[in-house]
Amino acid sequence: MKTQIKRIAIEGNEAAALAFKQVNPDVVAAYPITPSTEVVQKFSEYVANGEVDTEFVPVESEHSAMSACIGAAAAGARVMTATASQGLALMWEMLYIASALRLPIVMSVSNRALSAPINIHGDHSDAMGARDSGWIQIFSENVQEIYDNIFQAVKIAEHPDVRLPVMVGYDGFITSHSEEMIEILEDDVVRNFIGKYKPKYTLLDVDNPIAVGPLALTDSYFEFKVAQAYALENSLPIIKQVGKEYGDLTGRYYDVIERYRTEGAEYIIVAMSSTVGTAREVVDTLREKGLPVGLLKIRVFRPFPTEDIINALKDAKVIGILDRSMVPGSFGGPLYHEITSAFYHYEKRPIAQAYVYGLGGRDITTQHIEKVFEELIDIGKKGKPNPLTYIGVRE
Amino acid sequence: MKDMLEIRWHARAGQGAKTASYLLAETAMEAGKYIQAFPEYGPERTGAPMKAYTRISDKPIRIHSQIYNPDVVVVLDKTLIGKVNVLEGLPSDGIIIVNTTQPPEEIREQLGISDRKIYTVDATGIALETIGRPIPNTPMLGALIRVVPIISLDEVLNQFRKKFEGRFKPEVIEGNLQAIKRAYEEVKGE
Amino acid sequence: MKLPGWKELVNIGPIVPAQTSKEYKTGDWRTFRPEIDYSKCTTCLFCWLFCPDSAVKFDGQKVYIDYDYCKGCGVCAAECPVKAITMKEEEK
Amino acid sequence: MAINLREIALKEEKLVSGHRLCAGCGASIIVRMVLNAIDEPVVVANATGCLEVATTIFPFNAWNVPWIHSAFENAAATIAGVEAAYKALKRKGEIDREIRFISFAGDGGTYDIGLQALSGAIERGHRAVFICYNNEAYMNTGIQRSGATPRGAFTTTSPAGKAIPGKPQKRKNLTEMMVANGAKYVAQASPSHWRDLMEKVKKAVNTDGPAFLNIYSTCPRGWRTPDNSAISIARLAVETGVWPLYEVENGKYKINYKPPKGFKPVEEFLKVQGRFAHLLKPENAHILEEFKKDIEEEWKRLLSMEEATNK
Repeated sequence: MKTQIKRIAIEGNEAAALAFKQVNPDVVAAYPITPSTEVVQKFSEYVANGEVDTEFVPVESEHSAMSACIGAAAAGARVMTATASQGLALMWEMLYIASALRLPIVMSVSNRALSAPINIHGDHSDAMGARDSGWIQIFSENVQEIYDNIFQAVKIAEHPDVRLPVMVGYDGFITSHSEEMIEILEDDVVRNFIGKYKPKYTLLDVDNPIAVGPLALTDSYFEFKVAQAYALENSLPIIKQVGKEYGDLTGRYYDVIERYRTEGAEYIIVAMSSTVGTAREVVDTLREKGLPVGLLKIRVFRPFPTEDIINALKDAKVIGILDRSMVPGSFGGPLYHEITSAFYHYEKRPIAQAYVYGLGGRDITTQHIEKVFEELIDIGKKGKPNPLTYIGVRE
Repeated sequence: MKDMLEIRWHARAGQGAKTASYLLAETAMEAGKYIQAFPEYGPERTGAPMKAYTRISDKPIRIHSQIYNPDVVVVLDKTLIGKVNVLEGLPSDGIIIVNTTQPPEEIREQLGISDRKIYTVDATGIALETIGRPIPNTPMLGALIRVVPIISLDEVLNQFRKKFEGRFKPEVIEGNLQAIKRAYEEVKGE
Repeated sequence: MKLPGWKELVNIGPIVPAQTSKEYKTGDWRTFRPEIDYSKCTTCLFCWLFCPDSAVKFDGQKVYIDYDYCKGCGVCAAECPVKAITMKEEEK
Repeated sequence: MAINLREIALKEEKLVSGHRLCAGCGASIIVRMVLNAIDEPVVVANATGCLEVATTIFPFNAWNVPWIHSAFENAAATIAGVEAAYKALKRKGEIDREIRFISFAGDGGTYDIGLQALSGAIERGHRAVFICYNNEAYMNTGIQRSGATPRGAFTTTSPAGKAIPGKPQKRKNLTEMMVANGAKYVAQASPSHWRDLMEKVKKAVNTDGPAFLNIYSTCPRGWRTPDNSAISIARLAVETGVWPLYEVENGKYKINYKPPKGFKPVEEFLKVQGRFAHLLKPENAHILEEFKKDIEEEWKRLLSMEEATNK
């Protein structure tokens, strides 16, 4: 079923807020932080104007934001929040608790660099700091994807076989403050898609009291963590299924990865979020020139879609993995580590080149990406990769 | 012309360049184009030099880097010339539109260039007369669509009304519409 | 109580139904044992009120000690206004 | 609002046996009193601490009310979230019961690490009762000083050394901070004065807005006192003026206990506790003097506040 298409021009954060509004969650507990502030701001307007039924809790910190989300979700409410950077870092403790308590909280994250030095611009350091927190992590290439991913996040999070929190990331300022055209859905279409939330348990069922978050000692902590890890891993097919259902509804299909012109590609760049769009331009240009280049977009970083990625890259000669965050003291970014580890047991694997780029919002241009492809071609000839390479940094 | 029109707006924070860049994008979208608009963000406050960008295309816009080689530069505040390199990356056939009472020839002299097309309009004067406040963004938008006819004057006027109806008082909206129209008519090229 | 394996926990987080602690008998923590002299007891219920372990019970007529859980702290004896409770050493 | 123990004692226990708090713990006595005083169903949020750890060791749960623990510093924010969910779901007609919300935190989770979340929750006006069971140190981690530890007291991070005999600073006046923070009902209570405590709980849950209770909670292990002393020491704290019982309702102060014959000498309170043993030595007489001065000043302040707000 295709619904009537309505197009609007909207900034990334406002698109997130609009999606929140259409979800009409029971509780939003949030604290403003650049470059995510407009999500909370815009949502407060919806609350003030009576356009949502949400109980909005304007907390005094991000730590309390996630704490209140946890309390509300454990009470059986549909819960959403938004943050970025230092805010996500301040939530760190609670992120682990939200996922371990199996609470389907949905959070938009306008990805931003971490201090110090303080910087308000886009990179993935915040999200990568939270990569082991047990949340599902989805990254959005553009404003349309922010909007689309939030609805899917709600459906994925609340799926009875998942029941895990989801963070929807997008690049701070680059996407959060960029006005683009998106297609939006009618409210009832959204509500039909996400359905009514049926919590498995609730603190408000006072006739059947439960304790949420007991102490688990050496005899049981391990079992809880393995169960949680399994649930996260197991969410991968559900994320795909929801992406397909969303595609059937809107014509915009989503998978955990996206291959862009990888057929016959010998040189492939792997990237996430807004850089993917810029890279598409370069791939098109180089393909026109007859160069066998392609692009792999990682949309879902957690759970890590290992098999999908291997299948997409195994026939390439050289891959360039672009990380917008660093792992200081190591030899590549997080994406590089995971992809190269994933290939460890495969005889047939591409040469992998590690790149770190765009920290603190440093722009990445088509020229940068063209240069990466040139290097990948060189590496192919050489037969071995260069050391970790920083793109666009002054020496 | 290439597939995509890229515009850079120069102004001081508070002069409405972001609004103008968005309004242009939104109007173009209504006219069936693909769009992208974004300001350059920093910690600067009111009065600081700032930039905003607009991309307009017949095809989906996928690129997310900043604009380095704009087709058009719009300068909302003439006093920025000499302090900010408004010509940066503007190719030899590029267009520059300046808010000033001076004729284009004088601006050319000041910029010290022989190529590129130069247009001027007294956007601040128009704004003062029509809106009653020295906000040059909407008249500059009027001048821009005259110089680069990507969208029609009527489309801009309609979009302005649509965007701000209910948010601004009717006389403010009317003033802005007048400002757009007057700048559209009064912009001068060499 | 049998502890679950991880497969049993895949669809449920760390959640426990109410009152399961009753299966954990804390009575063996006790070295002194409170005994009630009913000839003195006025059923004022202070022993019930002040018991940290909910181990003093009231059946509507009289109070009694649930030795499955009483840890032998002696608060009940200390607070009994008529000294009807005495603490006696447990014989092991 | 009469409290009838016979009626209450026949009701179902809300904190049942089998928890693993120390023998003679003051905290569980307080929790029982609090929950027994409330007629409506309640949901409890619990900060990390002795109470939390010892009552819910998986798969055992001593609570007979819905209960949540998430972390140390955020019981107030957590219960705020629960209360927000309740309001939203009630508005949407998903729930029609009257439910009350309580957070329990120790003095660490209230005076110190939990202060920000508590202050925020009270400022936002959540309808919940925020309770501090105050045993005047971080007992769960092994008796470290907190902002609630009284002057001169021994803790493992304010040991009674030769150079510095116990904690040099007086405790912060959190109860007053909560008044200033705008809690609609604020009270100090002690389980020794159980009727007063239970009446305060009833007032607190019936307050249409945030309420704060600071309840004195003996810790036999941390205070170096006998296992049977939880109530008797709390009583001494009240009778010596160490822990004044008072409440602040709509800005009006009311002192709930004024000793008819004046306060007992504070030495009676100190001498039964190992944590204060060094204060009674001649070389520490100056600290004892300061300890007494702290008490006198607070009492004078309360009397003047009572007078000023009841004119």
